[in-house]
Amino acid sequence: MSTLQATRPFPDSEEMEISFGPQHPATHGVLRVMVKLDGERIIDAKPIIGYLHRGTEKIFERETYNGTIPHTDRMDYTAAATNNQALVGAVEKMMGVTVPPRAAYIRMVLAELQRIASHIIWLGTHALDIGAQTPFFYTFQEREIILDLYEEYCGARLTLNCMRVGGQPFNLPEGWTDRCRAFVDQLPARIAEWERLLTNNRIWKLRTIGVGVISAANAVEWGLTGPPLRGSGVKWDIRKVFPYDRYDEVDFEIPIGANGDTYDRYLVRMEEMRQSVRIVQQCLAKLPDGPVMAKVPKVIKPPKGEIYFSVEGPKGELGFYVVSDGSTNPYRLRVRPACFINLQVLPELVRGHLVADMIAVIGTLDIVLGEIDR
Amino acid sequence: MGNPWIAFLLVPLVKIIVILLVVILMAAYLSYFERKILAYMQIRIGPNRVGPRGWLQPIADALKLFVKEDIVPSRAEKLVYMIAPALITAPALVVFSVIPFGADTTFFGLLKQPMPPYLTDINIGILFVLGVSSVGVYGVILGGWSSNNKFSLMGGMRSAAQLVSYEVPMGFSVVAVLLMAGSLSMVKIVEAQKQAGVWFVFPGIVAFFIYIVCGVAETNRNPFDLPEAESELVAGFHTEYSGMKWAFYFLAEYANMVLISSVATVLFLGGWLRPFPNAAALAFLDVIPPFIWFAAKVGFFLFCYIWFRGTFPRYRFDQLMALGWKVLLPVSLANLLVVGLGVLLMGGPK
Amino acid sequence: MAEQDNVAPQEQAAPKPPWEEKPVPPEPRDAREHEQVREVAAVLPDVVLEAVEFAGQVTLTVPCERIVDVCRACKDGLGYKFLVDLTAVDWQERPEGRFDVVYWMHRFTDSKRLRLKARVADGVEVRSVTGVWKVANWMEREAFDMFGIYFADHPNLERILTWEGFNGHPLRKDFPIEGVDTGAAIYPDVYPPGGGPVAGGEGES
Amino acid sequence: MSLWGFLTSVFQVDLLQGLSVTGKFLFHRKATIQYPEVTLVPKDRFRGMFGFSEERCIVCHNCAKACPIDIIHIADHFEEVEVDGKKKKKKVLDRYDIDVKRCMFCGLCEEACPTEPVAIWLTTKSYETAAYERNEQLYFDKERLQSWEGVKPYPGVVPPNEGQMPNDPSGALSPKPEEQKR
Repeated sequence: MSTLQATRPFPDSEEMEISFGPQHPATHGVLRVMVKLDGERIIDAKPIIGYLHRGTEKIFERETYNGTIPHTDRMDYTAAATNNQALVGAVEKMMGVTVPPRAAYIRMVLAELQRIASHIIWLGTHALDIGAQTPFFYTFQEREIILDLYEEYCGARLTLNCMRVGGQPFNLPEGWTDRCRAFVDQLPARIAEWERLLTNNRIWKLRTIGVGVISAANAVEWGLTGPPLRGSGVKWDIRKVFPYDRYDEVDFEIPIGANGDTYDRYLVRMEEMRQSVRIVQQCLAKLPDGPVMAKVPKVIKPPKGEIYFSVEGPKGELGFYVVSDGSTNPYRLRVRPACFINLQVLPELVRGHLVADMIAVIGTLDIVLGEIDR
Repeated sequence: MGNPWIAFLLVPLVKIIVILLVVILMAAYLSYFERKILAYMQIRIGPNRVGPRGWLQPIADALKLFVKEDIVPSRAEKLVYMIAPALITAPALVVFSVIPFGADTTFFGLLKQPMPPYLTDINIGILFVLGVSSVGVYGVILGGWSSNNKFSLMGGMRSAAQLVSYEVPMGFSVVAVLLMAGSLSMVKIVEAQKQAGVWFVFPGIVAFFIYIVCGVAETNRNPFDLPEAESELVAGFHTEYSGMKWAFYFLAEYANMVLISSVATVLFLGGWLRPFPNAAALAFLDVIPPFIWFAAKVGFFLFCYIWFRGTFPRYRFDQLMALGWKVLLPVSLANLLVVGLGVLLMGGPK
Repeated sequence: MAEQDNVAPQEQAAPKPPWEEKPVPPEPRDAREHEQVREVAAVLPDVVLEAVEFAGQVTLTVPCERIVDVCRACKDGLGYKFLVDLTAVDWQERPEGRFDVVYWMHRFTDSKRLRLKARVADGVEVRSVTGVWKVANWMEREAFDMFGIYFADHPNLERILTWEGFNGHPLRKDFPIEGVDTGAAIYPDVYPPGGGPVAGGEGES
Repeated sequence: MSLWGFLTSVFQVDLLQGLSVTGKFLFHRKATIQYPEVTLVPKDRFRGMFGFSEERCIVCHNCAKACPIDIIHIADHFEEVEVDGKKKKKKVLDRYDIDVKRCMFCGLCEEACPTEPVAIWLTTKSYETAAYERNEQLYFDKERLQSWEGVKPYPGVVPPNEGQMPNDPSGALSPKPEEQKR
């Protein structure tokens, strides 16, 4: 399978430079990769980003703390809930707020549903990149149910704005938990169906095994987080290392891969969806009664100081570094974007591979340009 | 058929027109059925707005493509760019002249004496099919090259390598049938299956599967659709084509699908014959006209094409080559040997 | 579930749960005696200019010119193998250097994190830590792009989110949020320098 | 490779598995919603087009302050009104404009509204806000905010009326509107 180790280019070959993107069907938005090719073999690849740069970090500086939350929705727009969670977690830590248990559990449910939704998008588009069209539609049908649940909870489907500093803005609507439970209970069967389409498929295996291999040491060196890191066999998950909300009260496994290739990252994400289902089931079973909002002042005014708070987003460690000067607006609000840092490793992963592998690797890194460019 | 001129000119002319129309319409409606079946597999509905249940969608598409602006990239090699779509479409249509769609028929008593419903039966029919259809690759290569687009060029190069590689095992799998039939004529091959009393798919099961795989690869269909892999090469060799020129590529692709399915039907599924053509117990199946049998078998293949497209991921280029040269070629050669030995032991071709 | 909004009546004597109290923000503390700081001081005694602990996170201010030494010592000697984040903060009026370059490291063995800070004056180069952690490459490019901090020895110090020829560094406090005339050299042959498309403009047909 | 593995490989079990899944879905119920004929009803908390009630508004500017992108423009002046024979100063709304084309429907304005029931809300279940001209047609002043002229309300949803609860878009809990707008 790995017959594609980089070999010396033919002595009289001519290099060809191709600009993949920013308008290209498989670059997940507006990523542009300048690829130097020898025939179909990639000699070098250079990602060029910034086409979606909106200056989110600058905008943060003029917003109140609650006003920044809608802006975080638009970073990793496939995982708005985890973005919210990271931001409000940072501000809460800074203010010393303890979130009521019910709110914390609701947050975990929302975040895990969001992780499932994000992985569903990843699976659909990744399969589409590798040429299998159909999983896209099967997966998106399930995602639709998740979006319906979000719509019912907070009124929006994509840009949720569903958390506030101090807790949750709304309580769960009536019957929501039942519908959510019904969804997560049937999801493992759906996941098994998707796996029947792909996991054992020889073409899928040929296309993913041994493609984009990165060793554990290298993955740490390149700062990978999330499934790309775990696919290389590093058992590391913010939910376990620095448990936030009430993740220390639920039981789940961290799936890890062995070879650090595209196939392992695929397996890791599939298993992560099952673990998220487990977490949601436990959260719904344990969901305590009580208020959903802590007693926080109406005007959020954290003390002078700086804090870094991160959550395990679907794409990797999503951190917010908040510097406060004691006013109602953040002095500096830095996002540690998981996709931005994961994308950096792309040239390493694709060097010596074929063009088709680069598409597979871009898919397996699961990038969202909204977060990369911010 | 009194006047020989009628037999010589008019009848073939009518047949040509009918076959061309049928093939083009089939190609158009194949696109409709592909979209529909694919949509159904993907829990969608598919085209359903133009006409009842979307039946007029292919017509609407064709009209749209006719009136669309025809864009020629300013730095394209203009002449080649113009010729390339014709180069791929013409062979795809010409080949249908030798496909036997059915047994001699009077068209439900319309004619006084039975007439073959195909254009001609030449004694090297299958050779003609293989030869002419492989000309089509020039259309792909030239189209990719002349567009002056790197994606197109890569698509064209991929296509050239792919088509040439898969002709070889395909040829060998066809030879296995020829050994059994003892003739190159398409009609004779069908008749040999009638004499043998069994479709050649049973003795030639390995050749059949090799032919199917190669056929899918020859028509650039999923999972071998590398020349136009949209996630890698945008649209491959026809990235720069638009309007009617693009429609020609499209037509050729679907005509080729019909062609590969027709040839598979003739070679392996007994053409217009019913299952077990000599078994008296199944004689009630004879009420179904031969060309319906033919159409049904072709339809089955076409459905499989669409089914594959809906299910499989895409091979990578080197894996495609490895599959062709390292798996299919040795297997087809070994199969040839086995079939040859079998034919020899059974006393030679009928 | 609406009735769950109201908390069940509680015993008067029972202490209020923390979410009913007024939140008590954490206080910054001097952390010179903190274990993580002492570790660093043991290796490089003279680099700790200032050490603050805030909400359990230790921040170490080190001299800007020693940053690569400190980072290398942290990575190789103290096991901070993972650079989580690298960014900068603009303190426009601060006399001892306008920018903070912030390094945020993680150690896998005991899951401890440490923040390094280097104060940099405007226009002064910081030495790049790309030789220590490869991941720093794009983060430093971003800090350069957004703040105009130059990183010496960086393999490829280009703008990353804005385009080449962008006029200004957006995250500096003196960069107006409404934007500036960027002098975009997007199409140098179409637009003269400084005459690029203006935000909100109609564009050129 | 084990014998079993070899056999499954030769007989293409992996590929047949995939084919069986797509084959099964061929007869599955289709998920498509034929949009203009069939419309999905948004959930009760759905954040859609604005509703605004001038009577409820106390001109506190909280919504404008809460708006992260400052698209609510409010102007007011004081007027002397007589209440129970006493002269009182009262804030009167001159202008209440929302630049809907820039709105990101976060709902923070509704949360900030101190009146009960709220004077500005997004739970109108109306999402068909497309317009041909965004500067004119998607800039709403207070009259249009109360009548939604130019924006097609969701069919079956009446524009908000006096006394209507924000989460009651169908108007079942509130007095029937006299005239149903479009």
